[in-house]
Amino acid sequence: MSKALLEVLEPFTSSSEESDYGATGIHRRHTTTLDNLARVCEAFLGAGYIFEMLSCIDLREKEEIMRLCYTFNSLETADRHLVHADIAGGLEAESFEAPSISSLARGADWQERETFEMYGVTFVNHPELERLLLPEDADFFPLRKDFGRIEDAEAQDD
Amino acid sequence: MTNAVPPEATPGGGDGEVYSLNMGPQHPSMHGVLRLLLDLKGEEVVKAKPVVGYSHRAHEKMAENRNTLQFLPNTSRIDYLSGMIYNLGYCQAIEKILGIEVSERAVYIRVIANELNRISSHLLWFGTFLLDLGGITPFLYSFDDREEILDILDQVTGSRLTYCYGRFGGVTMDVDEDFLARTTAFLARIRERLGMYDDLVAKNVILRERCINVGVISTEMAKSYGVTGPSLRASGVVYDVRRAEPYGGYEKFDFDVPVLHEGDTMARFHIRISEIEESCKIIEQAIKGIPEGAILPKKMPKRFKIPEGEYYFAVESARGHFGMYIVGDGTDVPAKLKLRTPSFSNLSAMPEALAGTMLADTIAIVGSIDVVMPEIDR
Amino acid sequence: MPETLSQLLDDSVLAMPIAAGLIMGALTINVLMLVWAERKVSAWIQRRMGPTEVGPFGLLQTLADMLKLISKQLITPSNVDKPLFHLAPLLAFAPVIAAVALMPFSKSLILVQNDFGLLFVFAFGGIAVIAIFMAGWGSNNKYALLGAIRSVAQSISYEIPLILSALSVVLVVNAMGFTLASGGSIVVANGLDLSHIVMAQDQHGLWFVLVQPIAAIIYFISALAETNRAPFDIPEAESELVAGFHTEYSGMRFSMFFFAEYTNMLIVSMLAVVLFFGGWDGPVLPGPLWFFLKSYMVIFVMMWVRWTFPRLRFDQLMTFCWKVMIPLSILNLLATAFVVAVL
Amino acid sequence: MGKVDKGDLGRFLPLVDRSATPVVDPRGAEVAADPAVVRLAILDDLLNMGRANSLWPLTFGLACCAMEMMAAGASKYDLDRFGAGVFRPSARQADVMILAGTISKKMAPVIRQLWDQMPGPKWAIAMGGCTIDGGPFKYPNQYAIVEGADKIVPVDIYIPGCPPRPEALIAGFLQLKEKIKAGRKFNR
Repeated sequence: MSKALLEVLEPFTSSSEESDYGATGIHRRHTTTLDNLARVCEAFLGAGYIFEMLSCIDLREKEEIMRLCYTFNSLETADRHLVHADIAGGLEAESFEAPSISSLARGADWQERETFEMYGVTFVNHPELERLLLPEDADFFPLRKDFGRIEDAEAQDD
Repeated sequence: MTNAVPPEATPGGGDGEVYSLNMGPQHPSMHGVLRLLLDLKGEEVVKAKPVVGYSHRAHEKMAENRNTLQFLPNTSRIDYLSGMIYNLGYCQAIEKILGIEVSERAVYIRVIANELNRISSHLLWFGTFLLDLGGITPFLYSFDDREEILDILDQVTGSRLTYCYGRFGGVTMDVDEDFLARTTAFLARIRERLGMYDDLVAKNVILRERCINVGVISTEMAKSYGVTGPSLRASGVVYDVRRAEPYGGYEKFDFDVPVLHEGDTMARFHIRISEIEESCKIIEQAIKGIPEGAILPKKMPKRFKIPEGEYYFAVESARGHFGMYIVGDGTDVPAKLKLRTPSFSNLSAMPEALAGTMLADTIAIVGSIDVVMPEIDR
Repeated sequence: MPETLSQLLDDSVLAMPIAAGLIMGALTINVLMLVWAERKVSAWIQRRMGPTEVGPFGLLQTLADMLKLISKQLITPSNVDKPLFHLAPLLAFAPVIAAVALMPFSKSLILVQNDFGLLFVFAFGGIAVIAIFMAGWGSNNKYALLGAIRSVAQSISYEIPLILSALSVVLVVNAMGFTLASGGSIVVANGLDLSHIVMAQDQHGLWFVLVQPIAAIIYFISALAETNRAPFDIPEAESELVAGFHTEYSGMRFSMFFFAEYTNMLIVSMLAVVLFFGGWDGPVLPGPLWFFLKSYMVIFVMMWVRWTFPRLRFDQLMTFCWKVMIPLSILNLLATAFVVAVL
Repeated sequence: MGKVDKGDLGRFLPLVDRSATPVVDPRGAEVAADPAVVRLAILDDLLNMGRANSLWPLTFGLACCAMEMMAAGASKYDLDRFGAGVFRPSARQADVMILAGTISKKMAPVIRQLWDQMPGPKWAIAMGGCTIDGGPFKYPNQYAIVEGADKIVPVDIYIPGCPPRPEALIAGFLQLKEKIKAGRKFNR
């Protein structure tokens, strides 16, 4: 982790803390806003990091947010950075929007499509945001926490 | 699905020269259920669009509904060709989170099992890749060798393909002298056969014509798409999770990370063949150094509760960087398990790599990056 | 009542159906055996057993396959061009039978004696291309069409070196001449007559593979391409085009293509034997036996090649034909003509 | 054959339209006395022998089981011994559909279409737990897979296992052979 990168990141992140690599596999965690996401991504890619993974956590029930999690890693020395960006919205929220970074890291293209179909997060300016894994006529977001609860299914079976 | 033409693939724009071709999901060289929508101009590919999801099995949702132990058998079915690596990788991730110590003997057994699995995966790739190029016999030869590995692993794990050999803290069954002797014998056999493969296949004029300078993935492109594994190493980047973030005792072993800079199909071919050799080297060292001892800790917790927090652990599968992003909430059911699978990223680079190639090359290129569909669809 | 086969064949009314029936029967058995042989040869190359369960050594395996294919449902997809779709298998099937009738199995056993047999064999070979294109076009399937387009381009291109290499043999035959057994006079040989080609080799005790080695190699490679065999099997390239031009064909129609393919193999092998390996010429054993023995040896080599090599790409195939095979065969023809003229 | 409704997979069941082509059993009680029918029955047996010994599978793998299917076709197990080693890539030329692997809801209409493309008489082998009832991927509220191949195509042989070993697949083929030779009529 170079100091220069941290300095570049500093204005765009609201928090940045070390993480125990041995136990978590992550070197550093950052929190940013949706507006600054592209800048953060640019900073990492500019420093020679690659975009590794995009995921999402459904925290609508507890914290009224949908949390996007990006990891960036260096191919030369292992240096994994986890970046959080929260989208506000509770259980009743109709849409979740986030900026697309697929123009910066082309690998994000499919991962954003997957997040879109699994969580219903719309990525603005994505070249072709359509369903990836599910049938084209699927109308649900399977990885949202309120979809397909086992308790619901068992209740139905009874 | 031989004659189904999807409505969205009908050529537009009034350019009568471009027509569309639907390949898959049932097509002999689509490695299962990949579907490619190709816009062709004669035999030249103008645009390629992969359609995936035909073997989506909701692994990630299942992980949120099952506890850590219940999810264990799922892992080897995500990528059935390197099931051992996935299975043991998942075990290692949970062990690191919970701080469970793995005995030295189990570590060595895991390394042997991992590398045998990697060799078998590469052998299968070798066979199917040549099948894609029209050579049928190499496929059966490589399966012959692969069967040896499956037999050896069958002996200790009880299964041929979808292993569930790992347990949190070790492995289920101990290996015996017979296993080690058979593995040693296999190493001698595969080294001899690799020479033959090289003579018969890599030096074949037709194969060289078909592979050299075909489907070049540049270093920049590979990095941008997050391509990993042999495909990345064929594009000139030294990146191997076993070396970059040593896990499961790999730091103890001496092996090279083969790298080529051409980035073409032939380079990917050679990288995999040299990786088989490197795996042989690792197994040899592991057999030599395997200590006596227990394979599982004496006392184990009944439930494996994941403390609150976020974790990311990666292993090097036969196809590249397999990452598990786990979010714990204090219970033994993870709040989130994201599987970052290598073929997913590797395949996402295909539209760019395929544009402008010939139809026959399309098959060769998709074959050369070694996709396993359930791993992409999860 | 005529006693012998030749007497039967002299009867102009009976000759046609009997000859056709004989050839059909023989060819069917031949195809059954060839498919069995192909599976056994491939099994041998691939360290397998091949068919073993049906009959001794699995000999009846292909008979079972045939029975099944006969009784299979004949599907005509709804969007096909029906006349073309139905006619194509027959058109692929018929000329190969006609071509076999021209072959000189021995000095006397020639079903149809023709002064221009060689030309006729090539002409019948040319019809197969039309059949394949009809099948591909009529199927209304893109894989079939692609296969047909490839096949037409390939067949037409490789016919040129094929015929040029045969022509150099014709030149040699014309120059050499041979003595007729009865008269003892040297006759001017007709190189286009298949039996003359063999007689010339027979009498001079010289197989033309030694006189024309380059032509023999060119002929063999072009023959592989003509019969759509690996490494030139791109019209039905399984890993690319599913099944190529016969993707939409099922049951008996499919087996007609199969029949045509394997009989084509036999024809090009027989022609190779006639042109380069001395036809029926051989010690001890009777002529026809030698003829078939040699033909099956050539077929064996073709199978061997198929199960050994990967497939070429389409453009490489065409480049190879137009930039290597055709110039080489023209040079060979010119050199032969020069030598013949000077001597 | 009926039109496949992609949305509701539960409706696949009645798609096996048994009313379309009525079959008259040549050895049925009232016609068995006719000598011509008896002769036909011998022919029928002969054809069934041919069909039983020449089962060409469709080159079609869905997931893990496909690897074992390939292994069964490879040198060590060699399905070709039983005449079942000719994997045909085109559905038009195949006799057996080996459903090897999990059937996702996205794949189900495709499988149905392939099945309809195959010429009769045709058979289906459900290989592995997923094609029997969803196997390891069956859990309450599973949204992605079809739990059982028999919801899409009529299955003749079920082979349990995850995945079944190649020997099991061969055993399945032998069972199917017996089934065909027994002369049962399959109305497809």
